[in-house]
Amino acid sequence: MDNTQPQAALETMMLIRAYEEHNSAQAATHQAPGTCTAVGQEAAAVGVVRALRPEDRILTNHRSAGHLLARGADPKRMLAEVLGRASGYCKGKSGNLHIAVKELGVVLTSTIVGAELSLAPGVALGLQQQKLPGIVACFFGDGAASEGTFHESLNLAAVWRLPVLYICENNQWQAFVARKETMLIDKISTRAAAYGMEGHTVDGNDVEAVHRAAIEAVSYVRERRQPYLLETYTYRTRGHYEPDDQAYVDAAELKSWRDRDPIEIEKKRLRAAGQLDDARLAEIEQRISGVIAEAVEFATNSPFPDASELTTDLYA
Amino acid sequence: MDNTQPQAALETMMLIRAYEEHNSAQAATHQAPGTCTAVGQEAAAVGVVRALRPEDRILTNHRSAGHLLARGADPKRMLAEVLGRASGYCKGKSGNLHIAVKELGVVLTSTIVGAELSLAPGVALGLQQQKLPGIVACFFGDGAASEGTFHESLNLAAVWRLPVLYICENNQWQAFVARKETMLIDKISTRAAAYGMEGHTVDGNDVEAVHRAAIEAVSYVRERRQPYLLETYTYRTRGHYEPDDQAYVDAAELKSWRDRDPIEIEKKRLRAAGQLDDARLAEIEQRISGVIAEAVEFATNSPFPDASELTTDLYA
Amino acid sequence: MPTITTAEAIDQAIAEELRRDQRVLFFGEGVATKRGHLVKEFGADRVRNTPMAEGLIAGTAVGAAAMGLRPVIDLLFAPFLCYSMEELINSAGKLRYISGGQVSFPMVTLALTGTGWTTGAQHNHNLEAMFVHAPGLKVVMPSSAADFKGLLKAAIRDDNPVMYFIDLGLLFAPGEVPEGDHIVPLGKASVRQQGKDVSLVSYGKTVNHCLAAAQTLSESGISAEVIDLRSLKPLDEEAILSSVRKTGRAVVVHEANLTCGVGAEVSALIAEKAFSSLRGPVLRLASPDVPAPSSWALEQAFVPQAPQIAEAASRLVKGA
Amino acid sequence: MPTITTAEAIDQAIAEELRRDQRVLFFGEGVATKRGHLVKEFGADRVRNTPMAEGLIAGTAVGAAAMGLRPVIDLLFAPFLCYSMEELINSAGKLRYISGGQVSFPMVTLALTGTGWTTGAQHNHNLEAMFVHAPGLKVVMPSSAADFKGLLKAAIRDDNPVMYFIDLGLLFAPGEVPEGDHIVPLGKASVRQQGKDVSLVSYGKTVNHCLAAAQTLSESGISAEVIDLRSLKPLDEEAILSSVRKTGRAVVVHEANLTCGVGAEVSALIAEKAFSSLRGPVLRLASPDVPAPSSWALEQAFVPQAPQIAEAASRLVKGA
Ligand SMILES: Cc1ncc(C[n+]2csc(CCOP(=O)(O)OP(=O)(O)O)c2C)c(N)n1
Ligand SMILES: Cc1ncc(C[n+]2csc(CCOP(=O)(O)OP(=O)(O)O)c2C)c(N)n1
Ligand SMILES: [Mg+2]
Ligand SMILES: [Mg+2]
Repeated sequence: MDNTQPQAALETMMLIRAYEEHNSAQAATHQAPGTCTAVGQEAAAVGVVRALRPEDRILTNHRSAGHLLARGADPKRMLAEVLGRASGYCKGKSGNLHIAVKELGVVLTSTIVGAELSLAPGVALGLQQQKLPGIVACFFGDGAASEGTFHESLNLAAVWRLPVLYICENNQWQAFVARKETMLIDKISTRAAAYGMEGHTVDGNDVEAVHRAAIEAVSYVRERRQPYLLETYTYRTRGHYEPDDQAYVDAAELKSWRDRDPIEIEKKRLRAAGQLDDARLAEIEQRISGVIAEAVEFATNSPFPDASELTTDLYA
Repeated sequence: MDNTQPQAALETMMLIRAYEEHNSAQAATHQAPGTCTAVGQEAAAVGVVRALRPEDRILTNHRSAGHLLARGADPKRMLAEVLGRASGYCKGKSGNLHIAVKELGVVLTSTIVGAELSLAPGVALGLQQQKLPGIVACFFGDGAASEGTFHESLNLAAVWRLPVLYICENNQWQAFVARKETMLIDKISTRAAAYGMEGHTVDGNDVEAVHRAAIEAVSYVRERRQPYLLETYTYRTRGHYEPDDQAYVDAAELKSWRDRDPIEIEKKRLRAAGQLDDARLAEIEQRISGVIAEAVEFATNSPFPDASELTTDLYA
Repeated sequence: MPTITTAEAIDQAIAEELRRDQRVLFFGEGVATKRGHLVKEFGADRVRNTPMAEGLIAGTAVGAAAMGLRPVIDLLFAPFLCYSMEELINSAGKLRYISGGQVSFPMVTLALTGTGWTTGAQHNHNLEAMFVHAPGLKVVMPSSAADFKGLLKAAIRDDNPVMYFIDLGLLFAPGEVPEGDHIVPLGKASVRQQGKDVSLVSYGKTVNHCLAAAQTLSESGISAEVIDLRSLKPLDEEAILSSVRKTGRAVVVHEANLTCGVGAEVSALIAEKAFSSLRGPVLRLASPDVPAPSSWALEQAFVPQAPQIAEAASRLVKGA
Repeated sequence: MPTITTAEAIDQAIAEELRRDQRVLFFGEGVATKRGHLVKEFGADRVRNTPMAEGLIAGTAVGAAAMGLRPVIDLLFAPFLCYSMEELINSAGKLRYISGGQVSFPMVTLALTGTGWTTGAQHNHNLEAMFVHAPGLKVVMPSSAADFKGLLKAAIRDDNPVMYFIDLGLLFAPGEVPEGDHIVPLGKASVRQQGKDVSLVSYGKTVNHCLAAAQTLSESGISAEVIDLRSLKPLDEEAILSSVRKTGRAVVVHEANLTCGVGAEVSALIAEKAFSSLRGPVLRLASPDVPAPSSWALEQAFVPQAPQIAEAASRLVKGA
């Protein structure tokens, strides 16, 4: 996949979708452990990650597949991790909830909501003190924005002028709780002012808009060496965790957001610009099926870790 | 002391000052355990507490003497607590750092910075659910405003419409750290907006200005049953903890604030208004010396708790 | 007696106590969404969703309890309790004592933990011993549907902060639960099986592993007594000691990490107070001192299983 | 050997390690103010004040450690660690394991605790056992100036997260400290006094109480061995067991609350692995399961003192 082509972002979004739908289907029939998907949020992940450089670090969380795949993680080793196999990125010790891939700069992944926020300033301090290039992209949800660590993190990053790009993926849900139940404000980026920080909200379902905003935000952080809060306003169109019947979701609201599916928006735009046609799409789809099939093949044929692995990787 | 007289606020401030200076002197010669004083901040305490009603609840912290005395706590039992005597408000189990006086509505006192913030919404929920009158006045420092629990507390109080008056005593110090080292903003009240809450900053060294602002804020919370953030902008003119040589304090800054001593400001105003003269002042001073002497007498003659008290008051 | 699952037992207990006592209220992340029937019956002010803020959820319970309410909070998975330690340990556990008894904190904190769902170490961490060590709290961790119900009702009626741990491996396990106002007092262990050669002392899902081990042992002529602690604080010292005084041997079993776990306390208790009855060392079986792994294969290896328990007990009885 | 206080030993250790290794940095609330000489020598970017945010201070150390720095953080008083449990337990303790060994966390967390300053339960809470129980961490709690220095230097050089507890009652106690690069390895106990009739096992200030008790005991012809654990995790099992195998008797002493304290672990270890050498029950002396009171009178009653230790040991030796 050539990252510079206009179709590359679309293809990555479609890969993420396919990967997550595979996992969802498996979970529905209890052939795989449940996972948290970010279906409907692909533009938010892809638009930002594509704006980063190899030397940048990424912190993500329980809903990480989009960030990982956009960063170029290998679906084979991701799926192997989901299935608890020794060939997974974390040797099966993580499972799907906290996959770290240090070689890609995805250096620490925690499933404790807010932990990415608590860790980001330290990672950025590591860059700052050692005069390393790069910035830290810290992805977190609207739920995490209510945790105390959000406050502590943004404040310290502001005071210490740490190069952290905070990306709040405001997907309107916090597991089974609607965001509106948890705060009086609508845009989380308005909280940046409390720390003397700048912030901005972008339509998270438009991958090109996200990408443009991310490029600006990234260069702000990279050049000024100070933090910035970017909010991608989007929607989680599947449940919190697979399987989830979404009985608690307002049907009209869900429909209105499904109608703004980021993949469909981008397809339409590329078609209108003459950069996509049925043949090209079929080609992409076929490539993606191949990748998924290969990942499934690899993961399901990988062995489970040996019981002796139980006590390894504890101390350095 | 007649609470409605214009001199009452002054007298309370002077009592607080005398009480704290007594404790400081004792600590300097190691005749008593060290305490945290709020010398220079008396107006902030007195102006707010005088705006409360008996049915209101107060949450305070390690720097509580001003709040307690303004609320009418007995200096005898306060001092006995400081000295670890059985006759103290908490039977000597607290010592000076977390004196609670339930009968005065000072229902929970914690010396963990931020704990007053974590407890306030629950106390207010107790009022709300049981349809009790009153509001919760939650006193905390500028340091506490950096703790995550500040964020969690204000957000919940806003969302659940809890009757909490948050009073941030911005005294420019957080133990040995200057406030400016810990945040880029100057006024903590600006953080209210992050929660869809209203906030306001008042000159914390002018007891009448504080009182007026507090009356407004209290009635806002009382009538609308929703929280409000009031910041009293002031200065801690003694050290963090007695004894403390304040070697780390900028001398010019300290002097500029000592020149705005809240007690002197109020004395001058009352004199100008013809409500205070030397005779009246001498009378007040004499009354206060009597109160302190009586407290010292009571406390130092009180027995220590019996060793059998070690294991009481654990479970209800 | 009707047979219901642990999940149902918990739900019944909460509903019954909400019904019985106006002061009871229930909140947490998703509580109102997931238990719509409780919102319907008791109203949105008594059954509430919260923002994501575990520290404040606990702090709010402490504050509300001080005002005479009886909050039950759901903090979801035990590792999330790490965000609430200040409020639980420094406030709920200490402020009554510090204030010289002026306040009390009738509140219950629910948390899931344990192997079974391959969720990994940030959803599965049996850290109950930390709360047992902290002063001023009570801690329960039942293993049968009846005890889940009865202990939760007792916890809600208790005037002190109670930590209520739910072994998620037992959540859908069925069990018979007495009808009516079924209460199991805090601080009482249960002798799940009588025996005379060795005492297997445990709590949570490993009680079942002990029962299975006892079965195996009985086939080779060893009579094992199985003690389910149920309450970890207060600990039923008498039940433990009288069992060991009878059998002279003890194997202490739990899923929590070995070092400084509740098993250490039980073993130390025996070594001090039943020493003269002991006919062999006090053995402990627990998970090794590592975080809980996710992979099913490792997750199973993490927990003491029945064969290991039987083997240890039989070694002990044979004096090998 | 020069005689310095614990406070000086700690300061020296930090200064020496900052000097030796560029990757070491030191931050916390007031650290830069209180240690201006370190700021002067090492610069404001390596010795920093922080906002009040204990959780984030710890999280920042974890993140920085993952990037190859070696942060030392001062969280002031141990109860404040309750704000940092998420970062210390779920991140520092688990993320190496969870990630399959991709990262490591060379970091040291300092915290004061213990009786002596009548500060009460929110400044004085010996909760070291919680960190001993949590997987992935190391825990030390020295009792002599030399060990304070040597263990802190070793902790800073260790590639894992180390909790370093300072008994505030010892902060101004003088002690001889070897000159030069004095290192005390983690995980090694120290036999502070040889003896043959009974082992007194302790750590922190109660080591001194044990030494005083040993003196009293020697006057009545009882020879007590005093073991200072120093490291609580890893625990020096061999040192404990070989002492008890020799003396046949153990009294375990600490200031932390009794239940599920480190003493429970030590006692359980002995009851399992030195059982056949035991000539009497394993005794524990610890504070009762209450928060630490403030009043001097109660604070002293809270801690096991030398006479109680001597009395327990002598009772044990006499088999009464
Ligand atoms: C501290 C903590 N509390 C609760 C959970 C359970 N949980 C997992 S994801 C989630 C919702 C998170 O919402 P948000 O931050 O908006 O992220 P999203 O899942 O929507 O991407 C919850 C409650 C958790 N993992 N960690
Ligand atoms: C959680 C916590 N961290 C640190 C301390 C130590 N400490 C006590 S008061 C204080 C400064 C508090 O500053 P601020 O909130 O501004 O209140 P002030 O003392 O200025 O009134 C500190 C650091 C504490 N008591 N609790
Ligand atoms: Mg969300
Ligand atoms: Mg302050």
